[in-house]
Order: sequence, then C-alpha cells, then structure tokens
Amino acid sequence: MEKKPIIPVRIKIQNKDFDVSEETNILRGNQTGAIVNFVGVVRGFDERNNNLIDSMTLEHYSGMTELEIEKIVKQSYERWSITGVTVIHRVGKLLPSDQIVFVGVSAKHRQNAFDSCNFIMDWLKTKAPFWKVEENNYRKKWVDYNLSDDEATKKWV
Amino acid sequence: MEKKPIIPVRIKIQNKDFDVSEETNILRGNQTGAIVNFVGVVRGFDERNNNLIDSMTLEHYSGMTELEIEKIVKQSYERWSITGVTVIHRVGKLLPSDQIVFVGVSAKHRQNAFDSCNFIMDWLKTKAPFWKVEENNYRKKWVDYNLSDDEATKKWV
Amino acid sequence: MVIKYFSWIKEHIGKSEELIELPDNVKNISELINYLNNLNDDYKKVFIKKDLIKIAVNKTYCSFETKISNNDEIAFFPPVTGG
Amino acid sequence: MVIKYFSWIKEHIGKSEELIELPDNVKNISELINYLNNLNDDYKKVFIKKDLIKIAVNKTYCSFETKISNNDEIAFFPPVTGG
Repeated sequence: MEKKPIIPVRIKIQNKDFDVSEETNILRGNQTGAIVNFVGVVRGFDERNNNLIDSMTLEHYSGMTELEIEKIVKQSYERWSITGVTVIHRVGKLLPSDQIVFVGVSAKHRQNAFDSCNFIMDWLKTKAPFWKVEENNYRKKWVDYNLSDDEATKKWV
Repeated sequence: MEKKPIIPVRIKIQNKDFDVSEETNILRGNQTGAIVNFVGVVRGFDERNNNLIDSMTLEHYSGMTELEIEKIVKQSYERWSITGVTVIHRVGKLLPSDQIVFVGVSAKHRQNAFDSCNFIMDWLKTKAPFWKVEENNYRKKWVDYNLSDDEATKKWV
Repeated sequence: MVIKYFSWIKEHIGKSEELIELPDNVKNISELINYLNNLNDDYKKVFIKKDLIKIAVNKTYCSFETKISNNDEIAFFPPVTGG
Repeated sequence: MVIKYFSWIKEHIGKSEELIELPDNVKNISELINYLNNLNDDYKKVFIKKDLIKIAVNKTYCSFETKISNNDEIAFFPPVTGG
C-alpha cells in the first residue's frame, strides 16, 4: 500500500480574528488545484428562541479541543486525498457578523476538498469542546446543542 | 408557497486577481451563519500528460459565459436556501499557484452553503465556456476536457 | 450571420469570427456545417470531430438539429475546460 | 484528582475546577458522580440531567463506566456548541 505523504496541518484556537486570504494563500501551492474554505459567522438573531443577539462568548476546554480537532483532521486525511488543512477557531467575546471558525482544505481534486472540509466541520460541531453563550440586554443564554448536528455526521458513516 | 427572497448575486469575468477575504466579507451579514468558498488554483504540473506547466491562458466566450453562470446560480438558488452567491473567473495569462476561480456561497445553514457551492463548481466546469491552454518552453497545449467532470454533475440529478 | 470559433477550433479554422450570408437552403446547424465543409478543407478537418464540437445559437447551447436564421450568432467550440 | 466543569455545569456547580482526593471505593465515573451528589445539592441538580452530560477522562471522551484513578483529569460538560 502506498504511504500517504505528510501534509501540513495547522490548528489554532485564538481570540483574534483570522484573514481568509492569508489562510488561502498558505494552502496554495504547486500540488494544489482546489481549496475549499468554510467560514462560520456569528448570527445576530437566534431563530429557535426568537431572540436578538448582541454578543456571544465562546468558552473551550483547552488541550482537549486541540486533541479532538487533530483526531477529526486525521480521519479526514485518511479518508480523502488532500494536501493541507487549516482549522482556526476563535474563543472569547464575538459580535454579530464576526468570523467564528475557519476550516480550509486543499487538494489536487475539488471533490476531495469539498468532502474533507464538510466532514471536518460536521465533526467539529459535535466533538470539539466549545460552548457558546449568547448575550443581549436582558439575558445570557447558553446555546442549546442542535440535534441536526448529530444527524449531519451520519452521512459520513 | 413561500416566495424566496431576492439574494445578492455577483458574477465577474476578469483578468485581475481577487481577494478571498474581501469576497468573504461581502458575503457576511446578519442573516448568514455559514460561508463556503471554493478557490481554483493553477497547477504547475499536468499529471495526465506528464508535462511541466510554465503558464496557462484562459479564453472565454464573452456574454455566453455570464449567461451560463447565471443559469447555474439560479438553479442552485432554487434548490437550496442560500443568502448570497459570488462567482469570479479569471481570464488571460496565469501562472502556477495563481487563483483561477472563486465561488462563494453564504447561507443560514452550512450544508446548504456546501452543497450549493459544490453544485455551482460542478456545473461551471461542464457548462461555462472557458478554455485553457497550457504553455511551457516546448509546447502549447489546449487542455483536454475531463470525463470525470461530466461524471461529477450526475450526483445532482 | 456571425459565426464564432474558440480554442483549437479557432486555430484550425484560422479565425475567431466571420460573417456569412446564410444561403436559403441552410435551415439548421447540420446544414450549416455541410455548407462550411464545402468552402474549404479547414472546416472539414474541424467538423469531422463531431463528438468534440459544442454549438451555441445566440449564446445558448443547442444541437445539430437546431433551426437557424441569418440574424443568429452561432458559435462552435470544444468541450469547456474552465474552473 | 482534578475535576473540570464547563458552560452551564460550571455555573451550576459554582466553580470551573476542583481538586479532590478520590476515595478508595470510587472506581468509575458513575461512582464519582454518586460521591459528588452526596457532597451537596448543586451536584445533584447537575447530574440529574444525565442525558445532557458529556464526560472526558484525560481530555478524551469516555462513558459512565470508564475506570478512573486519582491521577486522572476528569471533565464534565454539556454537548458542545462550537463552530
């Protein structure tokens, strides 16, 4: 069996914003024909509970978060032929329309980049230990987990 | 039946490069939770024919290109709940690792953004009238179309 | 009628565009191709590769049977390779 | 043993982390929860919501039956909501 080449993987948990162009440039290269980026954005309205959101604070379990994301990236790498992965997740206080998460995957062929990026996001949503609390003038509410996120992972089984 | 809201759609054919951050920022907004970007990159090696690529020139059928991309975006919009689409395709001379194409889709929910972006790329590959010619010191070769691109569209039928 | 050619078809025919007056007996794309083939061998060498030829009438994909008139813009090109 | 709490569990219990000496008769997570429940009602109010509790031992997901020792780092948290 052909051994897969080692690929560059970057995983960052940070408060500061990220630059999608910079991240895309890092993923570009001679062997790469396709890059798929996912960017999660803070919404200004909680549709399930009909609440305005003024801000959101993200908490995480330092150490375990990185380990869980590494596991997900490794599974993705074993499943698809890809040339690089970057995952950046912000923590701390964020405002509506702020960027929360970046998942970028490069590959020779586009479908591998699409599937791998989609896979990483689906599992990150259900496995990586982050918790959001949404705030407005009247209340502070820990976001309920979404059953549809568990459903989403079933397409990869 | 609920009428779908009109969404912002930007389609550009241009020689100059694009900035993925700028494009992502345009797609961000209060109603958007997810953005999926596809970026196509010029490869430095033609694996099918075992040739180095020094440069590539993209030709297109002005007018028809825009119409075909509009049709694809419209189909995508009818099929998924999305909040914005940007398609930028470069033409003229490009070098290895240059960006060729950007497809960005925003949506409330991530799977719609993933599927819509993937759909637009698959159909753009088989319908939008662009042609690539690859150049190196010894030869100039019009790129053969790829049967796997036709195959890729079948998943949407 | 305007006829446009792209990619290697343009190079084989030696022009990217030409204006022709559509003869009365040419009613569809197949007949147009027959007409062009009779003009010179450059056309023949291109149109023999029927499977590799895509056609558009007024910037919309069409087939060999599509009806045409003298006001139409026709385009012949190979399968697309963008993206 | 270090025990960490996150999100609303942290708020209900009133601390993000605590150090306890694991009693000899506590061998797995279920027994640890029983032990904590007997300390005060804050724990009981949290651990009654068994379906909403995820557990990690040494930063790896585990189950109520997972064996534990005094050197382990345990974490209790709700289903994750990042991304």
